[in-house]
This record gives sequence, C-alpha cells and structure tokens, in this order.
Amino acid sequence: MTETSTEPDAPEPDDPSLFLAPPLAEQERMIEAMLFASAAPLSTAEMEARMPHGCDAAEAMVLLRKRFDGRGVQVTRIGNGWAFRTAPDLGFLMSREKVETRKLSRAAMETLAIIAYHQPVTRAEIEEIRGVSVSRGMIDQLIELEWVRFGRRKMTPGRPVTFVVTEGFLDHFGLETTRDLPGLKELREAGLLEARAVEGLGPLIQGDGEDDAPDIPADDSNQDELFE
Amino acid sequence: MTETSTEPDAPEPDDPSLFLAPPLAEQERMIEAMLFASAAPLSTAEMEARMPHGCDAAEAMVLLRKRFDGRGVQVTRIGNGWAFRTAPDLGFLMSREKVETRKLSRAAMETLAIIAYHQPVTRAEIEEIRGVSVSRGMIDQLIELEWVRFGRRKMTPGRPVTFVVTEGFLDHFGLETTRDLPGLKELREAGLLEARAVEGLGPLIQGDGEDDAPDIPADDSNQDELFE
Amino acid sequence: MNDEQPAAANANDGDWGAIRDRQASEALIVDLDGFEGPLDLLLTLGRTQKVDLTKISILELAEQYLSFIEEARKLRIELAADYLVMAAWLAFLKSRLLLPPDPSDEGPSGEELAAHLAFQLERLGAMREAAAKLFARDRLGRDRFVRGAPEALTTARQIELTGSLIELMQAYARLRTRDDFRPYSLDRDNVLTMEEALDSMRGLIGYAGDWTDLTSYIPAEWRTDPGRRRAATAATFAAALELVKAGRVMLRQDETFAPIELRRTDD
Repeated sequence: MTETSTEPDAPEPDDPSLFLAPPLAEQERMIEAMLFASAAPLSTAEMEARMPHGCDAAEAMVLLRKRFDGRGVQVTRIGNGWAFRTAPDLGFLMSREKVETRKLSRAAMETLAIIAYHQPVTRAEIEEIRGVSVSRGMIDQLIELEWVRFGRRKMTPGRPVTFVVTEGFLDHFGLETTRDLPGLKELREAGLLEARAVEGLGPLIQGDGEDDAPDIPADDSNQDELFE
Repeated sequence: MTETSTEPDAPEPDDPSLFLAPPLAEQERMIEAMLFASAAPLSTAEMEARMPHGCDAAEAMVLLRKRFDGRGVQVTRIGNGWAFRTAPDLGFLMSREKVETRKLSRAAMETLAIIAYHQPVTRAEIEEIRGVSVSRGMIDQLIELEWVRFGRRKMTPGRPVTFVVTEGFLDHFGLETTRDLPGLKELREAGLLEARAVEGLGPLIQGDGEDDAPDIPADDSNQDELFE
Repeated sequence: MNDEQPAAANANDGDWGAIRDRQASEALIVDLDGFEGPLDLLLTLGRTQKVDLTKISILELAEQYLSFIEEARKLRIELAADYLVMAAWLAFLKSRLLLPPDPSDEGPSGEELAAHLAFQLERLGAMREAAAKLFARDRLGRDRFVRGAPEALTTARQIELTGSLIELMQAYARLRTRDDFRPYSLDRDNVLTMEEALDSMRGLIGYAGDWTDLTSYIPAEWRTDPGRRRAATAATFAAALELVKAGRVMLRQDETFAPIELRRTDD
C-alpha cells in the first residue's frame, strides 16, 4: 500500500482512502495470481473482496487480458467470471490431461441445445420442440454434468419449473455469455426461437406425467446472472 | 507450427530436421500451456517429449521465466521439474479470513469473574471459589484474549502465581476500574441473583453438572471449553 | 406447395437414383428404433426432398410419411402410438390441404396447420444443427484446459470471544450464592454398605434363636458417632430385609417406632 502524499485533495486523517489502493500494475499481478490459482472462474467482485481496499479488479483485468493476448494461456470470460484456460490451438499437447467424458446421446445433445437457446424453458416446451417426451433421466444427466440447472418457475398454470444452462456450460463450450451461442442471431431472426406452440396446430405430445422436481430451493435469486 | 522455408542450408529430404521446429516464441507458448495444465511439475525432457520434433524446452524455459519475472505467478523449479506458483508476496490473497464471534462459556465466564472480583488471585483460590478444578488451558485462553495476565507471586508457601485482569478487560466490559464492579448486595438488588431461579435452575439444584464436571483434566487445552 | 417440388433432384440419377431411394427408405424402416419420435422421422424424410427446410412441401412430406407407415405395417413392424397419432393427424392435414376449405369450419386452415408443422421441423432441424455446432467448439478438457494444480484458498477462521458485563456479574452472582446449596455428596468413609452389614449379620444370626433387637447387630464401631450410627442402622435394616427374603430370619415390630426385633427361622 503506497501512500501518495502529493495527492491534491489531501483526505481527512480518518478517511479510509488515506490508504490508497496499490498501483494498477500491482493489482494486475494480484488478479493474475488469483486467477492462476483457481480452477473455477472468479468474478471481479470476488477478487476485489480479497484485494486491499480501493482496488479495481475490472480495470486491472483490462491490462491482464492484453498481456496474455496470444499467449499459451488466455484470460477467458465465463459468464460473470474470469479464468485462465489454455489456448485451444495447443490442445494437442495436453493428451495426458484430456478428460474422457461419456459420450452424450444425440437426444441429450439436442436437449442441451434446446435449453441453451430457449432458456428458461420448461420440460413441456422441450417436448414440444423435440416432438417426443423427454425422460427425466436425460435432464438429470445434464444437471449432473453441471451444464443445466433449475431456473425460476414459469408464471403459467401449474407454475412449471424451467431449465437454464450454467456457468459450467459456458466454460465447457468456451462461451463468454449465452449471447455468444453459435448462430443465435440468425435463429432469432428466422423466428425459430419464438414460442409458437399454438393449441390445435399439431398432434399433442404426451408427456410421461412425471413431475419435475416439485421443490426447487427457494434461492434462485441470482439466476439472471447468465442472461440479460 | 510454421515451416521456415528460407533456411539457408536446405536439409536433405529425408533429414528429420526437414520439419523444422516451431519458432521459439511458439515453443514458449507451448511450455506455458503445459505447465499451466499439468497437475504435477514437468521436467523439460517431459515437455519436449510432448512437443513437436526439434523443440528445445530448456531454451523456451529461459524465455518463459523471464516473461514471468516479477509477475503475480512465477515459474518455479520444483525438484527436477517446473511449475507455476503464486509469487510469495501475494500469498495473502490465497487465504480468506473469517471472523466468528462466540460467547465465552459459562465456566470461562465464571473464572474470569472470580479473577475480576478477587484479583490478585491464585489458581487454587479460583478452584476453591468455583468448587471445581480449573484447567490451565482455560486460564491460558483468557490470557490469550488479553483479558487476564499474570500478577505478582503470592508471598505464601510455594509462592504461587496470581492472575489479574487487564486494561483490555476493562475496555471490553466498559469499566473504569475493577472497583466499579458491583458487590453482592448490589447484584441482588439488581435482580441478578433472582434471575437464576427464573432461568429454571432452581434454588436447590446446582448447575447442570456439565461444565462443572468434577474432574477436568489438569492440562486441558481443549479450547471448546471456552465457548458454548 | 407442390410447385416447390425438387423435380430435378434425381434427374441425372435415373434408375440408379430410384434404387438408392428405395434402399434409403428400407434403411429407414429397419432403423425405426433410431428415431427420436415422429417429428424426427418427418425431419429425416423431409431431408430426402433435398431442399431447404423452409421450402419443404408439407403435402409431399405427409404422403411420404403415410407411405412409410404403410410399408412398416406391411413388414409387420410394431409402431409406437405417437407414430400412429402423427399418421392420423397427417392424413387429416392432407385432406384439409386437398379439399376446398369449408366456410363453416372453425379453427386453423390446412395452410396454417402445414405452416406450423414446417416451422416445427425447421426449428427441430435448427436445434439439431446448433447442437452439432456447440459440440464442435473448443471444449474444456479436450481442447482447452484448466489449471492442473489449482492452489487451494485457505480459510483462516478467527474466533472472537465476547461477553458482556451483565454476564460477568451473573457468573459471579451464581458462584457466590452456590455455597448455600452445595450439592449433597456421598461421604464414603462414613457409610456402612448393606453388603458389609450382611456379612457381619450372617455370622451372628445362628445365635438368634430368640427375638433380639435389630440394633444389637450394628457393629460396635458404628454406634457412637450419630452420623455413622444412622448410616449403619439403615444398612443393617436393609441387610435384615435381604435375610428375610432369603428365608433365614423373621422380623417383627410391636407398634410404630417400637424396636424392630429379629429371630432366626426354625427349619
């Protein structure tokens, strides 16, 4: 903590800003260290909470991103957070670190895409789009992968639960936000993301009558973080 | 992997060095990514084995170390290998402090009260008043809280140490001096003595026998004793 | 809609193309289990029209679907109910599209129904494509990697103890008033146990042919001190009851508070 005594407006002795924040270059080192140490993304607020008083993590982040531009590891934005991830072109070096994941079925991949592009989406809506009933197990699988979670209940009769994608989903697929989903703009312009389920326009898809988790924990207050 | 075709000495077609190694800057990116993603430190030989033919990990390491010199993370030699580690001066960012407040346990409060009312007082005297043995650990904790300190030794056989309360104690409890502590009569007038019966302890049954267990080990450093 | 038929699609394929189409449809039938429901089947059939999904002929598609179902029936392939529901609906749609609209008929027109089905197919196709694009991205753990040795964030828990003056005074008050009701504690030295009393009595009862005062069985060293005497009396009485229970002695008492007398049983 460096105290700059040449500050034009000398603060009151008991003013906390008397202890000026460290120089920006130092703040950049700090966020660099924190992001390197963490496997999970950190938000600027989380970083600031650990930094000395008066730091501006977002400003330091601008410097850090520039510094790692084109490097072997990159500063990646993931939803509200930031994380270092290796550059995608160097994946071939990391054969030993490769995570062997069970291959998702085509149906599960499709369901995931529907949730990502239509979120928040109810199970009935997923079934409407896919034209078949969606097994509870498939959504469970996506939840287990931490790519999907419960969103807010819909304010429609029966107050059905909805599904949304998670920060882990963005991280896995290398997306900054859900706005960066491939082809999102085109799909929207083509009207393909509008809910257009009109009664009587098609054969009804019968759900299997299973109830989707009737009790969601009440605190989904921060679910908006991923979507604006 | 860029092939430099302007190499002056064109090698023989079957020469393995025909496939020239990537530029050093690229090799530096590679070792940066590998060190980042690896769970354990990597030796230059291990890295070279993963890199395209002709790479020189040791040489790239010189560049990488220079690049991270003074940064928030550093390339550190660990045994035979190399790994990224947080710069030592930023270790404070890797720990979070959580302050919890807990109430002093009844036993500790009683001991403290005896010291306050009877100081300077020996441990034997405290035990006599409390009617149970007082663990050394409990007094140590009160000393650590800086509410109690050693007083003068008593001029009695064995010259036992005494305990007295500190300025910090007076501060915490909002007292000018220990003489401000109310006497027994005033306590009764303040209704503090009747409060016991209301608490349901009953006038005749003493305590709940829990924290007044007759044999507390003499050197009980278990600090749980201090709070409830 | 029929005018958007890709008439030229198979033009230069000739017979060969026809054979290939037939093979394709046979393959579809065999692979029925691979379909994710009727919409998926429709989408696959629609692709054989070799046009953009936005230009698909729903009428032709309905016919394709219905003939597919027909073939499947011929091959005695069991079809799930939703495939049959779709078939019935498409047959209805087909009639709506072919017959002149009935002015008295309520509800959506054939064209509206067809447009919605086309929309559903396009949307499903788009989602399928989106899924493929998504999974083709640089994925974590395959192309991009996290820090292999993350450094744990340590949490230093600092416990701050507090107490108020009232609590301090209450604690002291509690202590200073404790003496009045110090808990009763057993004083082992001054207690004669029942076992001890029993032992000493067993040796004596052989001589108790006549009624004797129970107190005479109290050991001499327990008689002088009132406290000790009280304890020994109780123990001796309890021991006597044990002997009665065992059938060794009899007890009697003439009146309340009168001396208790003991006598050996005659066997």
